[in-house]
Amino acid sequence: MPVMTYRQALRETLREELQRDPDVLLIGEEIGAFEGSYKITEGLLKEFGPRRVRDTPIAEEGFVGAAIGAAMLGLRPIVEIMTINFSLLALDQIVNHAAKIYGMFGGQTSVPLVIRTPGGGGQQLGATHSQNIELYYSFVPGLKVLAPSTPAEAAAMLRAAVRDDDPVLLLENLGLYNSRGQVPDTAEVAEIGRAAVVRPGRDLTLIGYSRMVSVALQVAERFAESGVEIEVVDLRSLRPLDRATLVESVRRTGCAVVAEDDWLTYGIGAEIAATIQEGAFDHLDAPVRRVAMAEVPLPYAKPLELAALPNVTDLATVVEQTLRATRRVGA
Amino acid sequence: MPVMTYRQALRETLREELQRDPDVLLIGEEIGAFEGSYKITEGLLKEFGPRRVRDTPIAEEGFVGAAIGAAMLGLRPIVEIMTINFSLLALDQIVNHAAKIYGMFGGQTSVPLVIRTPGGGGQQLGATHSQNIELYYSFVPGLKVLAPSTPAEAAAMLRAAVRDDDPVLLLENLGLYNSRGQVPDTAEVAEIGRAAVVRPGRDLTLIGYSRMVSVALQVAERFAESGVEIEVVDLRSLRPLDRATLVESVRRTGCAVVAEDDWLTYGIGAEIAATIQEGAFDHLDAPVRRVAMAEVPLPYAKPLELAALPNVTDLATVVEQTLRATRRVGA
Amino acid sequence: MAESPVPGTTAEAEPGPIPDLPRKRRPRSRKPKAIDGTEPEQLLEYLRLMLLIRRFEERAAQAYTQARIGGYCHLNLGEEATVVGVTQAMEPTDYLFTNYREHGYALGRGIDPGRAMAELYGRTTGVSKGWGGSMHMFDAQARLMGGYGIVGGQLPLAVGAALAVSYRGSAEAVVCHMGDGTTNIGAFHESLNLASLWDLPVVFVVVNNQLGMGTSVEQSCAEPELHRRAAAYRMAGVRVDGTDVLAVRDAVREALCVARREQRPTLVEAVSSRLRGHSVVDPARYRTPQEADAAQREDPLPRFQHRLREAGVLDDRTLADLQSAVAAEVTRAAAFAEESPHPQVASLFDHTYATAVANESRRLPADALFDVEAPACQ
Amino acid sequence: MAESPVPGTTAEAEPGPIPDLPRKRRPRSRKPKAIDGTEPEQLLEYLRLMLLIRRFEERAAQAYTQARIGGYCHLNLGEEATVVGVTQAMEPTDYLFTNYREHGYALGRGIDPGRAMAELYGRTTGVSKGWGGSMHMFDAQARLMGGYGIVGGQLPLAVGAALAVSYRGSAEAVVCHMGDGTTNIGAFHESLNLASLWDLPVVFVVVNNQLGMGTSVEQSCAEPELHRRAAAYRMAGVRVDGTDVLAVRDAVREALCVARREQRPTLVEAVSSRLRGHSVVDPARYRTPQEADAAQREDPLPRFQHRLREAGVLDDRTLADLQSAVAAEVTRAAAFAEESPHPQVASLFDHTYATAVANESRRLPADALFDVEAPACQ
Ligand SMILES: Cc1ncc(C[n+]2csc(CCOP(=O)(O)OP(=O)(O)O)c2C)c(N)n1
Ligand SMILES: Cc1ncc(C[n+]2csc(CCOP(=O)(O)OP(=O)(O)O)c2C)c(N)n1
Ligand SMILES: [Mg+2]
Ligand SMILES: [Mg+2]
Repeated sequence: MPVMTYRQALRETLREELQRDPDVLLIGEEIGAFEGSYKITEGLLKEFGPRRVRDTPIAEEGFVGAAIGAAMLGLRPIVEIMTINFSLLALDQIVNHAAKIYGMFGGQTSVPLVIRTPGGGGQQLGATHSQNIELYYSFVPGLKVLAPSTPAEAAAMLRAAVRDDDPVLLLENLGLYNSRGQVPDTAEVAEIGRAAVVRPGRDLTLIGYSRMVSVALQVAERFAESGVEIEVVDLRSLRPLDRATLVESVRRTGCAVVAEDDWLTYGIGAEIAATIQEGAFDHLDAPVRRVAMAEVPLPYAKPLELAALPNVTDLATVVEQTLRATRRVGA
Repeated sequence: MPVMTYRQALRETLREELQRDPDVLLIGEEIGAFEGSYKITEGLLKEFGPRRVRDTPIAEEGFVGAAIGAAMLGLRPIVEIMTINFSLLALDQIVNHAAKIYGMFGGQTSVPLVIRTPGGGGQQLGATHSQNIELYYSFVPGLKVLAPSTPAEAAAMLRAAVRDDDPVLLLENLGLYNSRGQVPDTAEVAEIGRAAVVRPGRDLTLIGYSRMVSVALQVAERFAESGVEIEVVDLRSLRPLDRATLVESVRRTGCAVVAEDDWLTYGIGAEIAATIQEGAFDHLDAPVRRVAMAEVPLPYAKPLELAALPNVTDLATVVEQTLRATRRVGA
Repeated sequence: MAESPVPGTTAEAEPGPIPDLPRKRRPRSRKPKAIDGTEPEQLLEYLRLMLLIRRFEERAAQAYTQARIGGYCHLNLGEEATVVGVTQAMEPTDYLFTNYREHGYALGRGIDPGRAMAELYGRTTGVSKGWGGSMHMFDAQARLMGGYGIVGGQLPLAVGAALAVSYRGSAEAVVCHMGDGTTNIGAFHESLNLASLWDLPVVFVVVNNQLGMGTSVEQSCAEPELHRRAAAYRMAGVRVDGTDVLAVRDAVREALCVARREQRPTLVEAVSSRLRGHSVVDPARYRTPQEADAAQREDPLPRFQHRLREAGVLDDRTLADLQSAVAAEVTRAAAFAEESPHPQVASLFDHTYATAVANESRRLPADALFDVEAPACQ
Repeated sequence: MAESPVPGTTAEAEPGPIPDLPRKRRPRSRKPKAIDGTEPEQLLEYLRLMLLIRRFEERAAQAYTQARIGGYCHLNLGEEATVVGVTQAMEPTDYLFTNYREHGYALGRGIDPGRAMAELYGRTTGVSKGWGGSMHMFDAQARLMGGYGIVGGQLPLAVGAALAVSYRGSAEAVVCHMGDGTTNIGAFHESLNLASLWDLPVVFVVVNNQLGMGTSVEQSCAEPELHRRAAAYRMAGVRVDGTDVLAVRDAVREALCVARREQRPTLVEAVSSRLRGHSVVDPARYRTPQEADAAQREDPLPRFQHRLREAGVLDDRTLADLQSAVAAEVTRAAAFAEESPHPQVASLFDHTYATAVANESRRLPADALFDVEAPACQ
């Protein structure tokens, strides 16, 4: 069980997939000579050459669309979009083409495509470079959206994505690239469409995905010191969404808090809360609360950015308030 | 109080705004010689000439961006995007530019821009031309999103949008263009950020926007025959979202159903349900249910399209089930 | 394949003689001649295809007016020579990406008119099983890689298909059809740049019918000689008379040769005229009667018939035979469509994903997230 | 303004003499001469601005390394001649749109270096009040219409600004700066087409520093002579030596003239070299030592100094004075930035909307939708 970073887990898995399947190729801006804006593809051009690791011009719509077209002919491209913010330029190709081609043509051709792209704020990159817009993909039937929270998940989900015959968006996170964790050397393939209880507990269900899972685990840790047992659920798959796991947990704990890095109104957490109130209505002892980014174009200045982004303290506060609302901790 | 169609209400208001303010101009594909793909701009090129009514090449990103730039210099462009599906090609300009420019530059320049665009399915236009993706705009701080459900609202909201200094998306609907209604000749200006109770009732709150408001009203009518009084709330403004009006209604009725034309998972209704369970938790007698489009790339064939889109019967069924869950009608 | 030698010399600038259908029967003695090396049988086959497309489209317009066809319906009327020239230049193994104006291309690729018509009718026997409709025909076997309704959307896809061909080193090539208005959208630029940069075997065919919907090419393209836009990518660009089936075929064939042999893309601009409105519902009021007349004069069908008669390839009898054959074929196609089954509602969730995974949504609008009566989610 | 007469004749193809900084003091007798009609004072002012930008950027790099600056930080090192040439060709009433590599443009537009540096530090005294950072400087008064971080995003905006100018019939013009890699994105194509089609007073300036991040212009542009891309829009395109401040100024001035007089856009390509990595954190390992050396040889500062010395405009003393003046200015700027206040958290919701409306969200991450303790929403 080697310990490695999220970045390394992605890189090693890319390497393995390139070795395993000659139809796999990497496409993206600056993934070759520059070795990736976030160095995920370091060394891969050298190892596999420009046929398999293809640098592109700055043309998100063009190269994402080209990857879709190549996938229609049976290649299995893995595209890197430098950050999810730039994916807006390719959205038409992803939503109106990749997601539609299988259905619109009556199931005659699939699109075995992987799009890897990081979200994340907190790096003082300003309003246009700090968005968390996985919602735009999670909303769309025909796409699958995975959000790994650990190096092991990153590897297993990337593997699953490459082997799946549908377009899969793999949501990475700038704030996780340097995070470390054990990665089994058994080449696990994740199951798409499944959430996971990553820490069991009986007092409250704390739900997150991607970076917020680690924040949630910290909060759970903190509450454990005072004997409160928080169950942490990692959504893992934003589409399909595993409602059963969520609801089953809340039926046991009786209350839930959602942690998300995107904006609150219409964010991912809205669906989670809506799902829980429908599926665990009779079991809920308090409303489902959401902790999310303040609804502003994210400012550059550090104090403002810090105030706008959800952190451990915010989450702990809302967990505390929710527990109090259930009357399980004293008011 | 003249009676006119939604289309006429929009056209008359465009004409009035062009007359009222020399800084207003119309920009879009085929709005001039062709008089608009849906004939909203019929006659306006003839009346105002090509300086005020500007046909564009097929270049959504380019002409929407140009409208943003012109707005930065103080013009008040009203852009037509032929259908909301094509707006994906302009999304970067709308989300990363129009919505960010005011904040990102510290409030130095505003973007007084209106984008008019219809959503809507049900016309057998197939998977790429039948989407309801107002979510993509409603999610974004810095934008305002209005969804008129009647000719009178269309006129009043368009007026409000033109006079507002921020980028406003006016969501029209293919299925409403021919709908008729009274439009006051007093040039009402809608209040942005307010929902409205469009039919009062005490038994259940039925929430919709755009086309679904008329579906909701039909359902309310139907239940009224058997003495069930349904309150219908028209969201009107998807961003900002008027939570208070929603929650106040549900606190009175004790239950709610949301009707939406978009996909269910992560759709607009998710936020409505999430809001209600948080704001009316102690008043809810049944879970908030949502009636929405089936989560598929919308097929062309009529029977499939009909099955996928929510209709009066679907909504009535869910209202019935919800009432039953509250034990207000017999099981 | 180089740039057209005399830029600016265009089909529409030099209209050919207006071909009246000859009333008198020509002397039967003349021996049928090949034209530019194309044998009579081949020429008649081109004519047959053009007539078939004409008839098919007229029938589609009629069915649309009768509400047998829904959605939008865009016809190839006036573009038959281009459609046939393009499709007949291709090898069966080549791939074709088109836009929403693609019925003719489907027929040109040899797809049964019944299956094409059934798609318009939204039946399970349609090329796309009724899921696509008029704008979205696809046939894996015919390598018709789809009609696409988003203007420009097919271009990056075609580039990707060519990338796959190049990646595998196979001898196929890709043809990507688009309209004149499409050359103004970003995807055009990004795609042509990629194709040239990566030396891909793809031919971009621009059908310049001189109109977007109602906007003229001069009102939308700062460089209305569209073949010249290829130069921005160091790509060859040629302009041909889109009403001349042989000219189109030759230009596309040559470009396909270059694609296969040199792995270089080409832009072929075929200039023609749209005989009717943008789609069936469009009365085209933005056109002056003069413009509409001019378009009629560009009709490729009488032109080609005239040419074949001149060459002794066609006489009244042959023409009548061809016409009644295609009429019968289209009637059969419509009957087939009419009799074919509608898709079952139970199939609604069949084509969301190719690989089934856990927790896919298969919910109809009134379905609850969880079982309503007995809430249990496991 | 026409296409450059001999296409292919480019600045980098004919590198000028490698200017060693002269060690020996020149005889002081020579009378300072104007160069190409530009007076000595003006020439020295250009040099001062170039030195100021150089020094400012070096200081920014240092502050970034010390974590006083966050986010990304892209410098104009090596592009000073272009920056000064572009900005000094403009009238104060002209509008400038740039990308994220815009510190120099801010200084060139006369913005106080203290306010520019304060923006990098994220302080309220910054040009964008600390909301924009390095990539997003804006100053309404200087008509610096913004640095933009999305590649190509500024182009449609600049077209729109030019549309507003044209709509009003005023005498202003718009300059839109971008990098070489930016010419491959769809927005470039759509914008240039619109600008030409609509006869707008805008000058597109492409700073061809021959690299995107690590990708060369040849690897990303199928037509790497970028000025030629203008032809696809019947727009004039010129290429100039971007290390020659006078050549850049003259080309942009001429283009601005055409914009104002003829209401026609122009594409100006200025070829130069990036002295360091793409941004401060980039060690530029993808460059061979030879390439890095070549870039250093293209450094516009020694070149211009050499030229001014040759013309008798500059001597060691003057240079030393200029250098210490700009050093002092930059030191002052950094001190000003350092001492300026951080924005208050209370201001977080100040700039979401220009027109206040009901129900705007002003919620911090831990805030409930409704009052938690006493749920009442009215
Ligand atoms: C991105 C996008 N914008 C707008 C439309 C609406 N639209 C459909 S066809 C068309 C005109 C296309 O003109 P052209 O490319 O010349 O093709 P033609 O229809 O003449 O064959 C337009 C504007 C669309 N389908 N997609
Ligand atoms: C749409 C988009 N794609 C990718 C990026 C990431 N990116 C930032 S700068 C850059 C290179 C730009 O190169 P060029 O246009 O030559 O400008 P330069 O940085 O050389 O001045 C890239 C790819 C981005 N900011 N926006
Ligand atoms: Mg056309
Ligand atoms: Mg560059």
